[in-house]
Amino acid sequence: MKTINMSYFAFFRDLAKKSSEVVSTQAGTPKELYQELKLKYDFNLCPSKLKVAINDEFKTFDTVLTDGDKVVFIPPVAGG
Amino acid sequence: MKTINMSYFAFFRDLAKKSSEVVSTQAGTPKELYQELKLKYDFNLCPSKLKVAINDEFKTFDTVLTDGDKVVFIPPVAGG
Amino acid sequence: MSLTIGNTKFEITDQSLENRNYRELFADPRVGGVVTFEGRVRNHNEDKDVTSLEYEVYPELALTEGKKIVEEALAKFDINNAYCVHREGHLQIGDMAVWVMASSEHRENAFLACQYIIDEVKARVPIWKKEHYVGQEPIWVRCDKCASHRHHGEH
Amino acid sequence: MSLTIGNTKFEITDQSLENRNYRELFADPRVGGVVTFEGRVRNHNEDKDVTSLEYEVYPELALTEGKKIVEEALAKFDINNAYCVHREGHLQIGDMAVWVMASSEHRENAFLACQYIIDEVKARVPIWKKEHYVGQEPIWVRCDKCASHRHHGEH
Repeated sequence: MKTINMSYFAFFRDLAKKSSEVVSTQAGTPKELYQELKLKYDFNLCPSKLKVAINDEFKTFDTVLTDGDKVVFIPPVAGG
Repeated sequence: MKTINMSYFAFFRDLAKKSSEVVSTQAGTPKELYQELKLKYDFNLCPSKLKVAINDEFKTFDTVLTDGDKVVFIPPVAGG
Repeated sequence: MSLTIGNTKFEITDQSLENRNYRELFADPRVGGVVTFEGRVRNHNEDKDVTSLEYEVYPELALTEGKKIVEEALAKFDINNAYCVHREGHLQIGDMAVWVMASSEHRENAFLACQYIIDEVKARVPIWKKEHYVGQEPIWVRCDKCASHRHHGEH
Repeated sequence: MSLTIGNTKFEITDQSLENRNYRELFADPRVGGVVTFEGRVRNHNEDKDVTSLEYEVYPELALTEGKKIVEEALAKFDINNAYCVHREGHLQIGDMAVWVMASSEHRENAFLACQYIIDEVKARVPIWKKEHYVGQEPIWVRCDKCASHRHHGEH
Protein backbone atom coordinates (compact mmCIF):
# COMPACT_ATOMS: atom_id res chain seq x y z
CA MET A 1 0.00 0.00 0.00
CA LYS A 2 1.14 3.49 -0.78
CA THR A 3 -0.08 6.87 0.32
CA ILE A 4 -1.17 9.35 -2.37
CA ASN A 5 -2.03 13.00 -1.78
CA MET A 6 -5.03 13.70 -4.00
CA SER A 7 -6.19 17.17 -4.98
CA TYR A 8 -9.53 17.66 -6.69
CA PHE A 9 -10.47 20.60 -8.87
CA ALA A 10 -13.63 21.81 -10.56
CA PHE A 11 -15.78 18.94 -11.87
CA PHE A 12 -13.99 16.36 -9.69
CA ARG A 13 -14.04 18.57 -6.60
CA ASP A 14 -17.82 18.88 -6.94
CA LEU A 15 -18.23 15.09 -7.21
CA ALA A 16 -15.75 14.23 -4.43
CA LYS A 17 -17.17 17.06 -2.29
CA LYS A 18 -13.64 17.86 -1.14
CA SER A 19 -10.61 19.56 -2.58
CA SER A 20 -8.02 17.15 -1.22
CA GLU A 21 -7.53 13.95 0.70
CA VAL A 22 -4.92 11.36 1.46
CA VAL A 23 -5.70 7.95 -0.05
CA SER A 24 -4.12 4.59 0.64
CA THR A 25 -4.05 2.51 -2.50
CA GLN A 26 -2.48 -0.43 -4.22
CA ALA A 27 -2.80 1.33 -7.61
CA GLY A 28 0.51 1.29 -9.42
CA THR A 29 -0.36 3.98 -11.99
CA PRO A 30 -2.72 6.94 -12.38
CA LYS A 31 -4.82 4.75 -14.68
CA GLU A 32 -5.48 2.25 -11.90
CA LEU A 33 -5.95 5.01 -9.35
CA TYR A 34 -8.60 6.67 -11.51
CA GLN A 35 -10.57 3.42 -11.70
CA GLU A 36 -10.64 3.25 -7.90
CA LEU A 37 -11.77 6.87 -7.53
CA LYS A 38 -14.32 6.47 -10.31
CA LEU A 39 -16.05 3.79 -8.23
CA LYS A 40 -15.72 5.74 -4.99
CA TYR A 41 -17.03 9.09 -6.28
CA ASP A 42 -18.93 8.27 -9.46
CA PHE A 43 -16.32 10.11 -11.55
CA ASN A 44 -17.97 9.84 -14.94
CA LEU A 45 -15.48 11.42 -17.35
CA CYS A 46 -13.90 9.10 -19.90
CA PRO A 47 -10.19 8.69 -19.08
CA SER A 48 -9.43 9.60 -22.70
CA LYS A 49 -10.61 13.17 -21.96
CA LEU A 50 -8.41 13.54 -18.90
CA LYS A 51 -4.86 14.49 -18.15
CA VAL A 52 -2.98 13.75 -14.98
CA ALA A 53 -0.41 15.67 -13.00
CA ILE A 54 2.01 14.07 -10.56
CA ASN A 55 3.80 16.45 -8.21
CA ASP A 56 2.51 19.41 -10.25
CA GLU A 57 3.79 18.20 -13.61
CA PHE A 58 1.88 16.63 -16.47
CA LYS A 59 2.58 12.88 -16.67
CA THR A 60 1.19 9.93 -18.60
CA PHE A 61 -1.47 7.62 -17.14
CA ASP A 62 0.97 4.72 -16.93
CA THR A 63 3.63 6.54 -14.93
CA VAL A 64 4.63 4.50 -11.88
CA LEU A 65 3.26 6.03 -8.68
CA THR A 66 5.55 6.51 -5.72
CA ASP A 67 4.59 6.68 -2.06
CA GLY A 68 3.83 10.30 -1.14
CA ASP A 69 3.08 11.50 -4.68
CA LYS A 70 0.65 14.36 -5.16
CA VAL A 71 -1.82 13.39 -7.90
CA VAL A 72 -4.36 15.56 -9.72
CA PHE A 73 -6.76 14.34 -12.39
CA ILE A 74 -7.37 17.15 -14.85
CA PRO A 75 -10.75 17.37 -16.55
CA PRO A 76 -10.93 19.20 -19.91
CA VAL A 77 -9.67 22.72 -19.31
CA ALA A 78 -11.68 25.81 -20.21
CA GLY A 79 -9.68 28.91 -19.44
CA GLY A 80 -10.00 32.17 -21.33
CA MET B 1 -8.23 78.47 -68.45
CA LYS B 2 -9.68 76.98 -65.32
CA THR B 3 -9.10 77.69 -61.67
CA ILE B 4 -7.93 74.79 -59.46
CA ASN B 5 -7.64 74.87 -55.66
CA MET B 6 -4.46 73.00 -54.84
CA SER B 7 -3.61 71.64 -51.39
CA TYR B 8 -0.11 70.36 -50.68
CA PHE B 9 0.78 67.89 -47.95
CA ALA B 10 3.97 66.46 -46.52
CA PHE B 11 6.65 65.93 -49.17
CA PHE B 12 4.89 68.23 -51.68
CA ARG B 13 4.17 70.91 -49.08
CA ASP B 14 7.87 71.04 -48.25
CA LEU B 15 8.81 71.45 -51.93
CA ALA B 16 6.05 73.95 -52.74
CA LYS B 17 6.74 75.81 -49.48
CA LYS B 18 3.01 76.34 -49.06
CA SER B 19 0.03 74.24 -48.07
CA SER B 20 -2.42 75.59 -50.62
CA GLU B 21 -2.78 77.92 -53.56
CA VAL B 22 -5.13 78.73 -56.39
CA VAL B 23 -3.68 77.92 -59.82
CA SER B 24 -4.91 78.95 -63.25
CA THR B 25 -4.23 76.18 -65.70
CA GLN B 26 -5.10 74.75 -69.08
CA ALA B 27 -4.48 71.22 -67.80
CA GLY B 28 -7.43 68.98 -68.59
CA THR B 29 -6.52 66.15 -66.20
CA PRO B 30 -4.51 65.61 -62.98
CA LYS B 31 -1.83 63.99 -65.16
CA GLU B 32 -1.31 67.21 -67.09
CA LEU B 33 -1.59 69.32 -63.97
CA TYR B 34 1.12 67.29 -62.23
CA GLN B 35 3.52 67.89 -65.15
CA GLU B 36 2.99 71.64 -64.76
CA LEU B 37 3.58 71.60 -61.00
CA LYS B 38 6.56 69.31 -61.41
CA LEU B 39 8.27 72.00 -63.47
CA LYS B 40 7.18 74.80 -61.16
CA TYR B 41 8.24 73.16 -57.87
CA ASP B 42 10.70 70.44 -58.81
CA PHE B 43 8.25 67.75 -57.68
CA ASN B 44 10.45 64.69 -58.17
CA LEU B 45 8.19 61.75 -57.34
CA CYS B 46 7.35 59.40 -60.19
CA PRO B 47 3.64 59.77 -61.04
CA SER B 48 3.33 55.98 -60.78
CA LYS B 49 3.91 56.28 -57.01
CA LEU B 50 1.24 58.92 -56.54
CA LYS B 51 -2.48 59.03 -56.06
CA VAL B 52 -4.72 61.98 -56.64
CA ALA B 53 -7.80 63.25 -54.87
CA ILE B 54 -10.34 65.56 -56.47
CA ASN B 55 -12.76 67.26 -54.10
CA ASP B 56 -11.58 64.96 -51.28
CA GLU B 57 -12.15 61.69 -53.15
CA PHE B 58 -9.62 59.39 -54.78
CA LYS B 59 -9.79 59.71 -58.59
CA THR B 60 -7.73 58.49 -61.54
CA PHE B 61 -5.08 60.66 -63.19
CA ASP B 62 -7.13 60.99 -66.37
CA THR B 63 -10.28 62.30 -64.70
CA VAL B 64 -11.50 65.48 -66.42
CA LEU B 65 -10.86 68.55 -64.26
CA THR B 66 -13.63 71.07 -63.73
CA ASP B 67 -13.26 74.72 -62.91
CA GLY B 68 -13.13 75.16 -59.13
CA ASP B 69 -12.00 71.60 -58.32
CA LYS B 70 -9.91 70.97 -55.22
CA VAL B 71 -6.94 68.80 -56.19
CA VAL B 72 -4.44 67.03 -53.93
CA PHE B 73 -1.51 64.94 -55.13
CA ILE B 74 -0.88 62.16 -52.64
CA PRO B 75 2.67 60.93 -52.14
CA PRO B 76 3.15 57.38 -50.80
CA VAL B 77 1.36 57.19 -47.44
CA ALA B 78 3.07 56.09 -44.23
CA GLY B 79 0.57 56.06 -41.40
CA GLY B 80 0.74 53.71 -38.43
CA MET C 1 -2.50 43.85 -6.57
CA SER C 2 0.92 44.52 -7.95
CA LEU C 3 1.77 44.87 -11.59
CA THR C 4 3.79 41.91 -12.70
CA ILE C 5 6.90 42.97 -14.52
CA GLY C 6 10.29 41.60 -15.28
CA ASN C 7 10.68 37.87 -15.40
CA THR C 8 7.08 37.00 -14.62
CA LYS C 9 5.39 36.06 -17.86
CA PHE C 10 2.17 34.51 -16.60
CA GLU C 11 0.04 35.45 -13.66
CA ILE C 12 -3.16 34.29 -11.94
CA THR C 13 -5.10 36.82 -9.90
CA ASP C 14 -8.38 37.06 -8.00
CA GLN C 15 -8.45 40.84 -8.55
CA SER C 16 -10.13 42.77 -11.37
CA LEU C 17 -8.08 43.19 -14.53
CA GLU C 18 -9.65 46.57 -15.38
CA ASN C 19 -7.66 49.75 -15.13
CA ARG C 20 -4.28 48.14 -14.91
CA ASN C 21 -1.40 50.08 -16.32
CA TYR C 22 0.69 47.78 -18.44
CA ARG C 23 2.82 50.46 -20.04
CA GLU C 24 6.03 49.19 -18.43
CA LEU C 25 5.63 45.85 -20.19
CA PHE C 26 6.43 47.41 -23.55
CA ALA C 27 8.41 50.48 -22.59
CA ASP C 28 11.27 49.20 -24.76
CA PRO C 29 11.98 51.96 -27.33
CA ARG C 30 12.52 49.34 -30.06
CA VAL C 31 8.86 48.32 -29.82
CA GLY C 32 6.75 49.43 -32.77
CA GLY C 33 3.67 47.26 -32.30
CA VAL C 34 1.72 46.02 -29.30
CA VAL C 35 -1.11 43.53 -29.74
CA THR C 36 -3.42 42.69 -26.87
CA PHE C 37 -6.24 40.24 -26.42
CA GLU C 38 -8.89 40.62 -23.73
CA GLY C 39 -11.23 37.72 -23.09
CA ARG C 40 -14.47 38.83 -21.47
CA VAL C 41 -17.42 36.99 -19.99
CA ARG C 42 -20.17 36.76 -22.62
CA ASN C 43 -23.85 36.63 -21.78
CA HIS C 44 -24.33 33.47 -23.80
CA ASN C 45 -22.58 30.26 -24.76
CA GLU C 46 -24.00 28.18 -27.56
CA ASP C 47 -27.75 28.41 -26.97
CA LYS C 48 -27.74 29.20 -23.24
CA ASP C 49 -28.09 32.51 -21.41
CA VAL C 50 -25.14 32.86 -19.08
CA THR C 51 -25.49 34.89 -15.89
CA SER C 52 -21.98 34.55 -14.44
CA LEU C 53 -18.84 32.39 -14.50
CA GLU C 54 -16.67 30.80 -11.85
CA TYR C 55 -13.03 30.23 -12.74
CA GLU C 56 -11.17 27.58 -10.79
CA VAL C 57 -7.41 27.17 -11.11
CA TYR C 58 -4.89 24.49 -10.24
CA PRO C 59 -2.38 27.15 -9.29
CA GLU C 60 0.99 25.37 -9.23
CA LEU C 61 0.54 23.71 -12.60
CA ALA C 62 -1.30 26.65 -14.18
CA LEU C 63 1.61 28.94 -13.40
CA THR C 64 4.27 26.63 -14.79
CA GLU C 65 2.25 25.73 -17.90
CA GLY C 66 1.25 29.36 -18.54
CA LYS C 67 4.81 30.54 -18.18
CA LYS C 68 5.95 27.78 -20.53
CA ILE C 69 3.47 28.95 -23.20
CA VAL C 70 4.65 32.56 -23.02
CA GLU C 71 8.25 31.40 -23.24
CA GLU C 72 7.37 29.28 -26.28
CA ALA C 73 5.91 32.39 -27.95
CA LEU C 74 9.07 34.35 -27.16
CA ALA C 75 11.15 31.60 -28.75
CA LYS C 76 8.94 31.01 -31.81
CA PHE C 77 8.24 34.60 -32.87
CA ASP C 78 10.50 37.60 -33.25
CA ILE C 79 8.95 39.61 -30.41
CA ASN C 80 10.30 41.86 -27.67
CA ASN C 81 8.02 40.85 -24.83
CA ALA C 82 4.90 38.87 -24.02
CA TYR C 83 2.72 38.45 -20.97
CA CYS C 84 -0.55 36.84 -19.89
CA VAL C 85 -2.73 37.23 -16.82
CA HIS C 86 -5.80 35.12 -16.01
CA ARG C 87 -8.52 35.69 -13.44
CA GLU C 88 -9.77 33.21 -10.90
CA GLY C 89 -12.98 33.44 -8.87
CA HIS C 90 -16.52 34.46 -9.66
CA LEU C 91 -16.89 36.81 -12.65
CA GLN C 92 -19.88 38.72 -13.97
CA ILE C 93 -20.92 39.40 -17.59
CA GLY C 94 -18.47 41.81 -19.23
CA ASP C 95 -15.67 41.17 -16.73
CA MET C 96 -12.22 40.58 -18.15
CA ALA C 97 -11.16 36.96 -17.67
CA VAL C 98 -7.84 36.94 -19.44
CA TRP C 99 -5.44 39.51 -20.90
CA VAL C 100 -2.59 38.76 -23.28
CA MET C 101 0.04 41.15 -24.65
CA ALA C 102 2.78 40.69 -27.22
CA SER C 103 5.07 43.48 -28.40
CA SER C 104 7.46 43.52 -31.32
CA GLU C 105 9.31 45.72 -33.74
CA HIS C 106 7.08 44.61 -36.62
CA ARG C 107 3.41 44.08 -36.01
CA GLU C 108 2.92 40.71 -37.75
CA ASN C 109 4.96 38.93 -35.09
CA ALA C 110 3.01 40.50 -32.26
CA PHE C 111 -0.30 39.38 -33.83
CA LEU C 112 0.97 35.82 -34.27
CA ALA C 113 2.43 35.62 -30.76
CA CYS C 114 -0.68 37.04 -29.07
CA GLN C 115 -2.94 34.58 -30.88
CA TYR C 116 -0.59 31.69 -30.12
CA ILE C 117 -0.61 32.47 -26.41
CA ILE C 118 -4.39 32.72 -26.05
CA ASP C 119 -4.94 29.56 -28.13
CA GLU C 120 -2.46 27.56 -26.06
CA VAL C 121 -3.63 28.94 -22.73
CA LYS C 122 -7.19 27.88 -23.51
CA ALA C 123 -6.05 24.43 -24.62
CA ARG C 124 -3.43 23.59 -22.01
CA VAL C 125 -3.55 25.59 -18.78
CA PRO C 126 -5.47 23.86 -15.94
CA ILE C 127 -8.20 26.45 -15.48
CA TRP C 128 -11.88 25.51 -15.49
CA LYS C 129 -15.04 27.50 -15.72
CA LYS C 130 -18.45 26.81 -14.30
CA GLU C 131 -21.20 28.59 -16.17
CA HIS C 132 -24.26 29.78 -14.31
CA TYR C 133 -27.51 30.10 -16.24
CA VAL C 134 -31.02 31.43 -15.91
CA GLY C 135 -33.21 28.59 -14.57
CA GLN C 136 -30.70 25.76 -15.07
CA GLU C 137 -28.07 24.05 -12.97
CA PRO C 138 -24.56 25.44 -13.51
CA ILE C 139 -22.16 23.22 -15.41
CA TRP C 140 -18.41 22.87 -15.77
CA VAL C 141 -17.76 23.86 -19.38
CA ARG C 142 -16.38 21.07 -21.57
CA CYS C 143 -16.95 18.50 -18.82
CA ASP C 144 -20.67 18.17 -19.24
CA LYS C 145 -20.49 16.79 -22.78
CA CYS C 146 -17.83 14.22 -22.08
CA ALA C 147 -19.43 12.89 -18.89
CA SER C 148 -21.14 9.57 -19.40
CA HIS C 149 -24.33 10.82 -17.67
CA ARG C 150 -24.97 7.48 -16.16
CA HIS C 151 -27.53 8.91 -13.73
CA HIS C 152 -29.81 9.89 -16.59
CA GLY C 153 -30.21 6.22 -17.54
CA GLU C 154 -30.94 4.91 -14.04
CA HIS C 155 -34.64 4.28 -13.41
CA MET D 1 -10.39 65.21 -25.94
CA SER D 2 -13.62 63.32 -26.04
CA LEU D 3 -13.96 59.58 -26.40
CA THR D 4 -15.36 58.76 -29.78
CA ILE D 5 -18.27 56.41 -29.52
CA GLY D 6 -21.28 55.45 -31.52
CA ASN D 7 -21.12 55.88 -35.24
CA THR D 8 -17.62 57.26 -35.40
CA LYS D 9 -15.33 54.46 -36.50
CA PHE D 10 -12.19 56.37 -37.34
CA GLU D 11 -10.68 59.39 -35.70
CA ILE D 12 -7.67 61.70 -36.10
CA THR D 13 -6.42 63.53 -33.04
CA ASP D 14 -3.55 65.79 -32.02
CA GLN D 15 -3.90 64.65 -28.40
CA SER D 16 -2.05 61.82 -26.64
CA LEU D 17 -3.61 58.37 -26.98
CA GLU D 18 -2.39 57.23 -23.57
CA ASN D 19 -4.80 56.68 -20.71
CA ARG D 20 -7.94 56.73 -22.76
CA ASN D 21 -10.80 54.65 -21.52
CA TYR D 22 -12.22 52.66 -24.39
CA ARG D 23 -14.44 50.38 -22.32
CA GLU D 24 -17.65 51.73 -23.85
CA LEU D 25 -16.53 50.60 -27.29
CA PHE D 26 -17.02 46.97 -26.37
CA ALA D 27 -19.52 47.15 -23.54
CA ASP D 28 -21.82 44.87 -25.55
CA PRO D 29 -22.48 41.82 -23.30
CA ARG D 30 -22.21 39.50 -26.31
CA VAL D 31 -18.54 40.38 -26.71
CA GLY D 32 -16.16 37.60 -25.72
CA GLY D 33 -12.92 38.80 -27.27
CA VAL D 34 -11.32 42.20 -27.77
CA VAL D 35 -8.14 42.53 -29.84
CA THR D 36 -6.21 45.77 -29.90
CA PHE D 37 -3.19 46.97 -31.81
CA GLU D 38 -1.06 49.89 -30.66
CA GLY D 39 1.52 51.30 -33.04
CA ARG D 40 4.28 53.15 -31.23
CA VAL D 41 7.17 55.29 -32.38
CA ARG D 42 10.30 53.14 -32.55
CA ASN D 43 13.80 54.46 -31.99
CA HIS D 44 14.99 53.07 -35.30
CA ASN D 45 13.83 52.41 -38.84
CA GLU D 46 15.91 50.20 -41.06
CA ASP D 47 19.46 51.24 -40.19
CA LYS D 48 18.78 54.75 -38.88
CA ASP D 49 18.42 56.04 -35.33
CA VAL D 50 15.11 57.87 -35.11
CA THR D 51 14.71 60.72 -32.61
CA SER D 52 11.08 61.71 -33.30
CA LEU D 53 8.31 61.58 -35.90
CA GLU D 54 5.99 64.13 -37.41
CA TYR D 55 2.63 62.89 -38.68
CA GLU D 56 0.86 64.98 -41.26
CA VAL D 57 -2.71 64.21 -42.29
CA TYR D 58 -4.97 65.14 -45.17
CA PRO D 59 -7.92 65.34 -42.83
CA GLU D 60 -10.99 65.20 -45.08
CA LEU D 61 -9.82 62.22 -47.10
CA ALA D 62 -8.14 60.47 -44.16
CA LEU D 63 -11.41 60.48 -42.25
CA THR D 64 -13.51 59.12 -45.12
CA GLU D 65 -10.91 56.50 -46.12
CA GLY D 66 -10.31 55.43 -42.51
CA LYS D 67 -14.03 55.10 -41.85
CA LYS D 68 -14.41 53.08 -45.05
CA ILE D 69 -11.71 50.65 -43.90
CA VAL D 70 -13.36 50.08 -40.52
CA GLU D 71 -16.69 49.57 -42.24
CA GLU D 72 -15.09 47.06 -44.61
CA ALA D 73 -13.80 45.13 -41.58
CA LEU D 74 -17.28 45.16 -40.03
CA ALA D 75 -18.72 43.77 -43.27
CA LYS D 76 -15.99 41.16 -43.92
CA PHE D 77 -15.62 39.66 -40.46
CA ASP D 78 -18.17 38.53 -37.91
CA ILE D 79 -17.36 41.18 -35.32
CA ASN D 80 -19.40 43.33 -32.95
CA ASN D 81 -17.49 46.57 -33.20
CA ALA D 82 -14.28 48.08 -34.54
CA TYR D 83 -12.57 51.41 -34.19
CA CYS D 84 -9.32 53.15 -35.10
CA VAL D 85 -7.72 56.39 -33.97
CA HIS D 86 -4.56 57.93 -35.44
CA ARG D 87 -2.38 60.72 -34.12
CA GLU D 88 -1.22 63.77 -35.99
CA GLY D 89 1.57 66.15 -34.97
CA HIS D 90 5.03 65.69 -33.55
CA LEU D 91 5.54 62.43 -31.61
CA GLN D 92 8.42 61.23 -29.47
CA ILE D 93 9.91 57.73 -29.16
CA GLY D 94 7.47 55.40 -27.41
CA ASP D 95 4.41 57.57 -28.11
CA MET D 96 1.34 55.81 -29.41
CA ALA D 97 0.70 56.75 -33.05
CA VAL D 98 -2.28 54.54 -33.82
CA TRP D 99 -4.74 52.40 -31.89
CA VAL D 100 -7.07 49.80 -33.39
CA MET D 101 -9.73 47.74 -31.65
CA ALA D 102 -11.96 44.93 -32.86
CA SER D 103 -14.40 43.04 -30.66
CA SER D 104 -16.29 39.86 -31.40
CA GLU D 105 -18.03 36.90 -29.87
CA HIS D 106 -15.26 34.56 -31.02
CA ARG D 107 -11.69 35.73 -30.88
CA GLU D 108 -10.48 34.63 -34.34
CA ASN D 109 -12.67 37.24 -36.03
CA ALA D 110 -11.38 40.02 -33.79
CA PHE D 111 -7.77 39.10 -34.59
CA LEU D 112 -8.47 39.06 -38.34
CA ALA D 113 -10.40 42.33 -38.29
CA CYS D 114 -7.82 44.17 -36.19
CA GLN D 115 -5.00 43.08 -38.48
CA TYR D 116 -7.03 43.97 -41.58
CA ILE D 117 -7.68 47.49 -40.28
CA ILE D 118 -4.06 48.31 -39.42
CA ASP D 119 -2.79 46.84 -42.71
CA GLU D 120 -5.27 48.85 -44.76
CA VAL D 121 -4.83 52.06 -42.76
CA LYS D 122 -1.09 51.93 -43.36
CA ALA D 123 -1.58 51.26 -47.08
CA ARG D 124 -4.45 53.59 -47.93
CA VAL D 125 -5.09 56.45 -45.51
CA PRO D 126 -3.41 59.75 -46.50
CA ILE D 127 -1.14 60.15 -43.49
CA TRP D 128 2.57 60.80 -43.86
CA LYS D 129 5.44 60.68 -41.44
CA LYS D 130 8.63 62.64 -41.41
CA GLU D 131 11.37 60.89 -39.50
CA HIS D 132 13.93 62.93 -37.59
CA TYR D 133 17.38 61.42 -37.04
CA VAL D 134 20.58 62.03 -35.16
CA GLY D 135 22.86 64.09 -37.40
CA GLN D 136 20.89 63.71 -40.65
CA GLU D 137 18.19 65.69 -42.41
CA PRO D 138 14.67 64.46 -41.68
CA ILE D 139 12.91 62.62 -44.49
CA TRP D 140 9.33 61.84 -45.45
CA VAL D 141 9.14 58.06 -45.08
CA ARG D 142 8.48 56.16 -48.35
CA CYS D 143 8.94 59.36 -50.38
CA ASP D 144 12.69 59.49 -50.20
CA LYS D 145 13.23 56.25 -52.09
CA CYS D 146 10.84 57.01 -54.90
CA ALA D 147 12.10 60.55 -55.48
CA SER D 148 14.29 60.84 -58.55
CA HIS D 149 16.96 62.77 -56.61
CA ARG D 150 17.80 64.87 -59.60
CA HIS D 151 19.73 67.34 -57.44
CA HIS D 152 22.28 64.69 -56.60
CA GLY D 153 23.30 64.46 -60.25
CA GLU D 154 23.56 68.21 -60.87
CA HIS D 155 27.10 69.47 -60.89
